[in-house]
Amino acid sequence: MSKHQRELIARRAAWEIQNGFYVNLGPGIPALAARFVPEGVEAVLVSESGVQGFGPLHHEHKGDRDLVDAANEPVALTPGASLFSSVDAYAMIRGGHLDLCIVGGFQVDERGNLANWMLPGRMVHGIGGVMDLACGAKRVVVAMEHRTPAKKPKILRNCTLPLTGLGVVHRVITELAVIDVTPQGLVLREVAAEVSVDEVCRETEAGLRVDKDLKIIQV
Amino acid sequence: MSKHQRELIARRAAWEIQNGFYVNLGPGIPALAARFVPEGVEAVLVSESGVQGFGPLHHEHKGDRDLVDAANEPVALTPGASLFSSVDAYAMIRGGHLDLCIVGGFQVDERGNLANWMLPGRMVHGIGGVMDLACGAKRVVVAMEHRTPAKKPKILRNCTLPLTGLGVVHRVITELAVIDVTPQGLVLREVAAEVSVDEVCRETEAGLRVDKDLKIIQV
Amino acid sequence: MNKVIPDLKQAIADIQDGATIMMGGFGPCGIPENLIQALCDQGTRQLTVISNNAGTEDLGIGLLLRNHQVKKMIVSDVGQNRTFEELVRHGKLQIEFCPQGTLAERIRAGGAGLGGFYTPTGFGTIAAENKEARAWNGRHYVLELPLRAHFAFIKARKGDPFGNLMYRATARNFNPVMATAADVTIAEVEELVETGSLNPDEIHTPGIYVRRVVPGAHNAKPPRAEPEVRK
Amino acid sequence: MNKVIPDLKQAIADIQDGATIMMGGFGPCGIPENLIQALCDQGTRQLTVISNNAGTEDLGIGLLLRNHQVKKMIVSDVGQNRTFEELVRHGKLQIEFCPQGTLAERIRAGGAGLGGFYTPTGFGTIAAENKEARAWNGRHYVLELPLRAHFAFIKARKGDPFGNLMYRATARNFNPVMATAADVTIAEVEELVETGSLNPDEIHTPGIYVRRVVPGAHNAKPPRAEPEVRK
Repeated sequence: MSKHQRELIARRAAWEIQNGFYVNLGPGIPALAARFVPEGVEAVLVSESGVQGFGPLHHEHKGDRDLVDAANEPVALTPGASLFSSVDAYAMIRGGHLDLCIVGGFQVDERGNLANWMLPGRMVHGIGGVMDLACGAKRVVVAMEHRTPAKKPKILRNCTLPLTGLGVVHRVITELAVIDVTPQGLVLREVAAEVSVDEVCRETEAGLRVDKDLKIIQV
Repeated sequence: MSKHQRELIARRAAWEIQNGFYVNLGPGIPALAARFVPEGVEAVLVSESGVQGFGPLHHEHKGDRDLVDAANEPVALTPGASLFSSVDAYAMIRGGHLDLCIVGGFQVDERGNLANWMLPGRMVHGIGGVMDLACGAKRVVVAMEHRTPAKKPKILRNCTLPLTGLGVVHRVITELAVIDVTPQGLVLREVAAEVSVDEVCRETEAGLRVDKDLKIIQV
Repeated sequence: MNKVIPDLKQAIADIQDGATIMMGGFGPCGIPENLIQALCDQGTRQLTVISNNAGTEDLGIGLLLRNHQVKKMIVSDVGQNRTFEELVRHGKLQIEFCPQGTLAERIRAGGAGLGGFYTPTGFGTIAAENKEARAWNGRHYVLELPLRAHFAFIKARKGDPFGNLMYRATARNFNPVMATAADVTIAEVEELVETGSLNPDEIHTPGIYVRRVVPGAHNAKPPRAEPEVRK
Repeated sequence: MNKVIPDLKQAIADIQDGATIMMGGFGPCGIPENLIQALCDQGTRQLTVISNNAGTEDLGIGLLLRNHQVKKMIVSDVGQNRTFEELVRHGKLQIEFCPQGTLAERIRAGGAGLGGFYTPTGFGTIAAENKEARAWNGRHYVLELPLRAHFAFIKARKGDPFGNLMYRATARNFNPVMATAADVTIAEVEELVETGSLNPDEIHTPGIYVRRVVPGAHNAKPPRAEPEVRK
């Protein structure tokens, strides 16, 4: 996966962030999306570390040991910020108060099941906040590469890895496509420029219906 | 019930308050006990209105509309006070963090059941905090008159009024006696000066065992 | 982000007959009196009100009761309120009483996305009637379910345009938890301050919970700097 | 009321082998590092540690792991920690993983006297294995049970002799909830202030929850006045 492709996914994911939204961004590609929030969109980043209203540090600032995001990276507060405990952070997350959560993914399937916390053969280091986020946010968008590093599909009929959440995903954004989870199964809404529908279908194990208003991904 | 007798009960109840205790006092006689805390005993009053560390207003101060106790009476903060929400107040109360709660009572029975919120024929105005307090404090002491205004016993074999809590009472303090609830039933620990054990038993429906170290109530 | 609606009337205009509304307050403290007055003026009816108490005859929810706007109350302790008594006596008001801590916790569960919880409070009393019970380690618990509302009326000491709120003394009470458990939370603030002027560590209600901020036109109490502290 | 114990060693002297201890901290923030160091020095073993994470090799719980003092961890996310990996691989450390929000809520239930609660988190995943499930309104929930401990190690920015605590920024994290859920809560404070100098409205942990207050001898981070606020 090239840096360029990751950035393309992040750029498209950033379009999911609407004005006035409270948003949680997972590590990796989702966190990248913060850089590409469309002009004029004012959104508030919320972290399970216990802060809402933060952003990247100015590069001249070396950070504050007491203030990190969920990836333990130092951040800066933005005006209107507030701070709270972990209990309150998760009450907020689980209680449906986040408008949007963008997470990474290992696998997504036709019913919106998500697997993104445990890989076979790797030691498990924990669950963290992703199960709460996946089941608590009003809208869950997965931003991930379309295929595994071994070029296997990640959008499947059924997830085979241990699940993070059952039927939690609303939309998947990859370098090839934007796909929605609907009660009738997966619907292809957008394809990347210079990518054919056939190619997306080939790289996707799950069945895809094609939106009659199919669009080209704009980033 | 004379004012003098109510004060006697409150004076004895105040001896239950030990140094370092966090204490909740119900309205009526229990609240009176705050005036008689023994010298040298430093205790912190906790109210379900969301404050710990308060006391009566100085008489020259007319009170602060934003600061009341559970009876909606204006109070003053004492040094070391802290303020919190109702959710936090009841987490504290229910979670066993109060060392002592002194409440009034309509009836107490042999198994420590308590009735103190609902009288027959009277309109019910609510439950309030008393059920949480009764089941949550480390120690629940009932401070009440020994008999009803109609001179009926209030310490019974079985409560007949709607209960506040099941098996919650540790000790009952009246103008006649101090009685403990034990797994073997009620035990008479102290009698008022110039009151005989026989008189206490006569005024008590429940069976009473007499402590072999029976004492005279000191107030 | 600017959630300020200067006009009380406009702030509650979308509340319709039959709505469920949470209202903060404990005794005389922290009552969203301006929002309640606006709701009286608007005349919205058949309301379900979730509240710790019912105000007095002339303050808070008492006004709505007197106006016959309330169909049902889920409440802990109404205190002495003659209007309330008469409405109940004449079958014009449905009441569901909750122990105060259970009321707070049910609202919290509603705001925190929990399905239900087991509390020891009220086990063996009529407050637990028709509710499931369960024991762990010899202790008995009652299953209680979450509460949510269409709207929450919140009273705060200070608020900023992001909806961040701070409360004062025991005027905090049910306000922060109710702010979390409604589809639309409307906060009236005694003082509207600029974004960035509240210390983020000291904010009681983060802005995410608040949809609208209204400066309270009138406050029953004079705002004071500090409560008395006895030395 | 004076809960101050000036000496770290004395503050933890009654912790015995086999104790269960909660320890605050999220990433590098709000770790009760001085109490943990004292526990390393004391050499207490067979501990069960309840914590969000496992520190790093040289900070926080990592030190206890390296010292083979921990028998079991109830934890959300240990991150990259080689000592941890080796202990698990060799069967020398039992692990119970919890979703982070569930861990926080279980501790809260322990401190708030609740018997258990239903959370949607983890339903249908291995985090819900062997747990009761239940549905309301078409939504599925898992029954989770409270957590308590013999001791809690808390890190606060400021504390007074009554045990009232204030935290700073995301160093708050699990500290306030853990303070509520232990038989004995011990708080190390970066700054010990006089009783009455904290604003009662701004206290995060009321003193009732704290048994001992210890000034932290050493802080991995330089205390700073304010986090950066971008304009």
